[in-house]
Amino acid sequence: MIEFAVPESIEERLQFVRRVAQEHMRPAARPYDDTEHQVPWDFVRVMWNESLRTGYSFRSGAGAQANGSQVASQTLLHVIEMLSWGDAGIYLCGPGAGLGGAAIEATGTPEQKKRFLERYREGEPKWACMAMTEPHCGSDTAAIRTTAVRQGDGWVLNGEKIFVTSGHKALVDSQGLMVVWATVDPKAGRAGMKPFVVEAGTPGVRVTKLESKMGIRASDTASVVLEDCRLPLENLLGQAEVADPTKGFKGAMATFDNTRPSVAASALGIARASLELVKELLALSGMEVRYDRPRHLQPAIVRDVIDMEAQLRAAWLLTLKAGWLMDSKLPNTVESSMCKVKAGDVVTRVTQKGVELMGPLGYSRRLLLEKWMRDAKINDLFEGTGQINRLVIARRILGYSSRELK
Amino acid sequence: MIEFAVPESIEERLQFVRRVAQEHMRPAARPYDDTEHQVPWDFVRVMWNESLRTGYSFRSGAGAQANGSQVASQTLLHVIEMLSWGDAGIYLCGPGAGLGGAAIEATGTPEQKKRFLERYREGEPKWACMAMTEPHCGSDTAAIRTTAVRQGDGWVLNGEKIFVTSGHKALVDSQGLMVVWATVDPKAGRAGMKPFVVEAGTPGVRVTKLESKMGIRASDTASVVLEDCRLPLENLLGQAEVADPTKGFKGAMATFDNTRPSVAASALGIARASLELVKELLALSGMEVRYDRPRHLQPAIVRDVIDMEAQLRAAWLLTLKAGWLMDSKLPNTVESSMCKVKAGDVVTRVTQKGVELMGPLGYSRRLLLEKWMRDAKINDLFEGTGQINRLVIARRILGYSSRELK
Amino acid sequence: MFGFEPTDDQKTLVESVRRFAARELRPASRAADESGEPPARWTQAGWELALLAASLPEEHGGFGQRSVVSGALFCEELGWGDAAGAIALLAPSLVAVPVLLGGTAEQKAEVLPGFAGDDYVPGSAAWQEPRFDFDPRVVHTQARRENGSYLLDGVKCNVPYAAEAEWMVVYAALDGVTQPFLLKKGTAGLQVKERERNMGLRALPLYTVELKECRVPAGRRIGGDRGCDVEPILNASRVALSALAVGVARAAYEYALDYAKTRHAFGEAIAQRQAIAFMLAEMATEVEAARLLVWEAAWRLDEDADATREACLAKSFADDTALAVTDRAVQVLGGHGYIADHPVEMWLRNGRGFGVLEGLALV
Amino acid sequence: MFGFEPTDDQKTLVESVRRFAARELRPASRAADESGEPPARWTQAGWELALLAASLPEEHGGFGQRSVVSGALFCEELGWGDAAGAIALLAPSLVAVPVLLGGTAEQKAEVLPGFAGDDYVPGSAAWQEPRFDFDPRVVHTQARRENGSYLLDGVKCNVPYAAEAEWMVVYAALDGVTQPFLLKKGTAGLQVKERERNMGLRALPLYTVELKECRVPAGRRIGGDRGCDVEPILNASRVALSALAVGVARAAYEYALDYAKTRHAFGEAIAQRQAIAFMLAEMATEVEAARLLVWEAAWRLDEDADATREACLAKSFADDTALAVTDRAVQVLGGHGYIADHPVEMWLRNGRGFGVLEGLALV
Repeated sequence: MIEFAVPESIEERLQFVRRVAQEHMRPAARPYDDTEHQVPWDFVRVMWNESLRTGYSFRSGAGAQANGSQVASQTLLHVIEMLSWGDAGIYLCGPGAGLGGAAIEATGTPEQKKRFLERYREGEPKWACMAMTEPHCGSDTAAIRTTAVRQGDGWVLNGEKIFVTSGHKALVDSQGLMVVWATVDPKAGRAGMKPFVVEAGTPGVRVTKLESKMGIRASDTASVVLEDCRLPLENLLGQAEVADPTKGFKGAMATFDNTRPSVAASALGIARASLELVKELLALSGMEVRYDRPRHLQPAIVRDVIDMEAQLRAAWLLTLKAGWLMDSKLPNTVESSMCKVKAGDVVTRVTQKGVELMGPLGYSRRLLLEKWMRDAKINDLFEGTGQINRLVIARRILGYSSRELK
Repeated sequence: MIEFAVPESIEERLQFVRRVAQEHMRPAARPYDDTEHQVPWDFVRVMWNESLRTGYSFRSGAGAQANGSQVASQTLLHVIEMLSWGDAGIYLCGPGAGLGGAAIEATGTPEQKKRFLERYREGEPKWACMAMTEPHCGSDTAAIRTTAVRQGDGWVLNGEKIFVTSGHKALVDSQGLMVVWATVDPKAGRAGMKPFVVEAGTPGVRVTKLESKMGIRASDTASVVLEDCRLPLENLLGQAEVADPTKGFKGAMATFDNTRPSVAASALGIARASLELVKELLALSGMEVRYDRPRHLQPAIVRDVIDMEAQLRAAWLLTLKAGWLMDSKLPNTVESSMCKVKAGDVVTRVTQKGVELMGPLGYSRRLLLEKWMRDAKINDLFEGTGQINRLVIARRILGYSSRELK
Repeated sequence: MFGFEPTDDQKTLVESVRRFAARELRPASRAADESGEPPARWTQAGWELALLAASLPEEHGGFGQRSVVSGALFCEELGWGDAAGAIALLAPSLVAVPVLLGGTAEQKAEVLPGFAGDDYVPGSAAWQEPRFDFDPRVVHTQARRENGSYLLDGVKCNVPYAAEAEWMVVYAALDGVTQPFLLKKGTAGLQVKERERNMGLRALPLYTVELKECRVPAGRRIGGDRGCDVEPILNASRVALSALAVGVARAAYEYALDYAKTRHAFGEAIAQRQAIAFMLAEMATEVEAARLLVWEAAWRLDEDADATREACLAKSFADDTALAVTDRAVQVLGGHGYIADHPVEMWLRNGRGFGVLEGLALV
Repeated sequence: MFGFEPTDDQKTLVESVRRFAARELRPASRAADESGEPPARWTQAGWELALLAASLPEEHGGFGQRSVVSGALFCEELGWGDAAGAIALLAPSLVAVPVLLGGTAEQKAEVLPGFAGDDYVPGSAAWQEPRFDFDPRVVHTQARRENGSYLLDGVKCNVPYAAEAEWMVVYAALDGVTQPFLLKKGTAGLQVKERERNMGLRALPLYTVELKECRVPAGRRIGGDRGCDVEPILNASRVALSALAVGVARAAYEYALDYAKTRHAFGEAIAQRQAIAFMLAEMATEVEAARLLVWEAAWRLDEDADATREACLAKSFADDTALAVTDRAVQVLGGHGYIADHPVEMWLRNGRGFGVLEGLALV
């Protein structure tokens, strides 16, 4: 059936999240932007405790899935949208298994899931991270140079990873872990790429740098060096399926299908925040947004707001559909990339325009509009740039391989 | 020196052209759109007679060049802009050597120029055309299949050409000619491509179809079949330079450098017509365009007009610069493609928006706005689509060959 | 809950409308555009789909209930087939829907059964006026009371089937508020003027209509003395036209996709170059996005929720999408997109219509 | 005639400014953004270029004549180096240009020589106000006459060098018309409030300024009793800011071009893919187009022709170009565009400034 009612279970979840966004995120947004890389412990503890209390992971939606929820992905998207409406940088500091956990869920054996993920349901706040990108390669994940060599009863990893979101929190600030992609056979390309779990405290792993970023400055983006880092054999994720050489990489791609709508949702939370503030400021000066007037006869600023609302809503519905497909156990690769592309475009446009429309107020750090514009841009860059995701869509709709459409 | 004053010699030339546009083109615009492929003889005779009288070719600017004018290309661009402001479809029916003539100018020997071009300075109105595209290939000119085989003291041509602008006028309605590109060595790719001159009345050449088009419907777009079409040896253009195998193709490309700004100018004449009418209609209803007001506080329709004016002027200045470079004997490949890309985008946007802003008036065939939108679109398609011209720019700014950037 | 899948009944409906669009509308589309007349088959065979009857209650000769979501679904399919044909086929709704939404019991009884029969009977609406700042909520055609009836004065444009229609709904301002009036064929003072000639949708028989002291009995004001709120009618128009726009855009996208895969240049299919491939990816995304906005607005209308914002956003987005996607389709085809051998130039002309039309189709 | 080539003198000027931009502005750009202070070298070494002195007449200590075209040329180079540094270096013109354009002979004699000396002396202008609908022609700061002097009241934002400047030009509405007034450092009632913190241009010392019954002698109204038309000053601002915007856009384009040629992915340089290559082609085109619009507006000003339309169009286009091109540069660099290791994220923050700033630089 075609319907658009927010399910009650989501509304309930959102009540808590909305309160956190208003009380623990918005007031902290500016200070954590000014002082890069501080851990927002207040927010972290609130989220962690609620996670422990309810068994629901605000990073991966894990608890809902376990409870057999029919709307687990859709719930998560709503949660992420609302938290990012609160503050996207602080949202990314949310404790839990996050991206790394998603990879373990997607590719790990039952034993691995238990061994690595149980920590996220007890004790102190912890993070997990995923290390894929290397200095010389961005989206070209097949070019990874970090090596994993079998030595006796373990693996030895060497290499450098960059752009590891929450790397410092996972490896230094908590007893978390990192899922790191390395090649067991540099000549094999993608087929040789495997995911390994590196736990905090493992000798040979070191956070070497935190990037200074344009936005989402509360979030840490780490460089991690692996130097003769020894791991037990069973830290290779999903080693049971090693028979299929492409499995490892496909696992990673499946992870992206899951996470791209999440990035889209985060983007759209920022866009909504921006649009709402612009409308508030307009209302203060007596400018009313009327939807049913001929659009070209409105003041330009009002037509812009209406256009942005349409774009925002369109992107949000695409995102919801990608989540609904996942909840319905239907393939969603195209839809995931579509919502990511659209949300990346929309949040960039909405927040850049939001600053412009509000003139000196928009440009000033007294309001959050300028921060939202800086936060927004990451969403068109990470988890595949807009260009990479267009490529994914194009290949699917055309039925082309990556060789046929480069 | 940096300056932007329209030279007096151009102003003088424009006086005649403006009058023709107002008196002979605008009133005829709708009828010749309604009845496709009629020759607008009134306009043709006026232009032809003036050409004979002044020695100035309104299609190629040839007379001005011969007179040693320092602004021959710039004059031509102004002329084309004004004629297209009158009517782009009728402008394309203008008699004279046109595109075919430009190719002869660019690649012919002095004897060939005399033999083929003298007809455009005497007698009845005549046209010339250029035949490049074939059914299976658009911009991929290296894939041309029309063959020219040396037989005794001549060439024998076989093949089919499409999208020959003014093909019917050049070959059927007048004693004109067609420059046709054929390969003398199908295995040689571009190196084998040569331009030949086919005169009206040559046995073996036949106009087989006139395209029914979205716009510029006064202009004929012909399909031409060559069947064992015998030509004298000396109808191969520029055979003196046959030593350099790439010369022929480079000649064609040089022709494009010359003609792309002309297409841009034509596009911008249409855009100006559209914008002027929109402003007139706005003024009638009392809406004033004020440039010095904050743009977002204007009525949306006024901001659109201002945006369109800025875009139009920008594209026009790019076009003028490409012409100025040519007049200054400086390379202008990048600038030619830049102005073509920009003008193609601008005229598409301005005319599409013009229809929209004027609502039912814009959509109705009572006004010319809808026609201008239809006429406009060709400018983003012929003489290299917007995509092909982006490729040309990109290769140049990156210093890439066509192998490095496909 | 959220849901993005039509019901089984809706799927069946979509299937049959798609078949009709592919078999009847598409093949005759170019010829109709050139001749300026919709072929009789379009409305005859189309009427057998019983799209309108399915949304009228049994007491008025129908066999169902109005579902705007279903309407959005079949409109997309019709638009995919041919926008002019779609509007022609839906013309009876121009009368039936306002009466259904706002009419008195007497008006429903008088008017609706005539549109629930076995044969297509054209209806008409005179809403749009020839001015760039046309606002359907603030029309310039005036209605005034005189001796227990209404006198209408004004000029309307783009009135479909103005001459043939049994009924025409005329929108006029009464005390400054736009109100619909039911006019019977041949009402004195209602003058059908020249046939409209537009850039696109040329198969549609549209006319300029002049109203000069055109007298309408009091009982023919839709909703009777209390009149009727035009907002639901406008929303029905917004959803219908947006869904048609999505259909046109989808048609152009699909055509360009196929063409780009089969057309070769520089040694490979043109779709194998990013410039073309990315255009197609963006077209696909915009079509899907527009469709979801239309669905949401339609769903809200079916839920009796306030839907004006959603319907306006959907229309604005779908209008832009129809233009942008049909324009890109022409671009993908290059010079071939400009000529009548392919339908995309026609779709661009039709697609441009959506940003300028109001009230020309209702669901 | 049309001409698109600077004179030899202008080429020499551009060369030297470009050298300064490359040697002084660029290398210190990131550090200045982070520290919030323009390095002293910027204004010291920059002052040696004598850009302002070259546009002041000899009688007032200068050695030339104002040429807006030359101004546009050097502004582009300065903007290419660093927009904040450019505005800092040009701050003296905020006082000198209005006095030159509209001042009385006495005002010129009093003020101009101070800005023609060997040392950089900051000037300041208080024009912008903290409201989204700020209109430089309709300011909300009020001026009223009292006892042969003027009293100013209002709040200004983004006032450069508010504390240090010897002179500040304050724009206030007198009888509803915006007029510039010359305020000396330390004028009572002129309160310099907190340092502005903006998204970009962070190296610029900008302040909020409050005027409370701030008394200005009658002779300090620029133009004296008859006042002065602010339109030429606004046009000087439009051209200067547009030219700076072009410079920022060009910097971002060039950086992205170089990066795309050296960065490899999927076996080749990323510039070898159409998606990236076409972005670069469009960036190059927009930068060139914006530049030509700026040149034309500048030329018209030098010709004493009406230039408001051209200057407004140039500013609107250049504002958009600065944003679009810097945004695309970040996009070309991908994740690397988002971090401080590369300047493009800073240029995007600076680039966004142009659409929201007025009156912050004059030529």
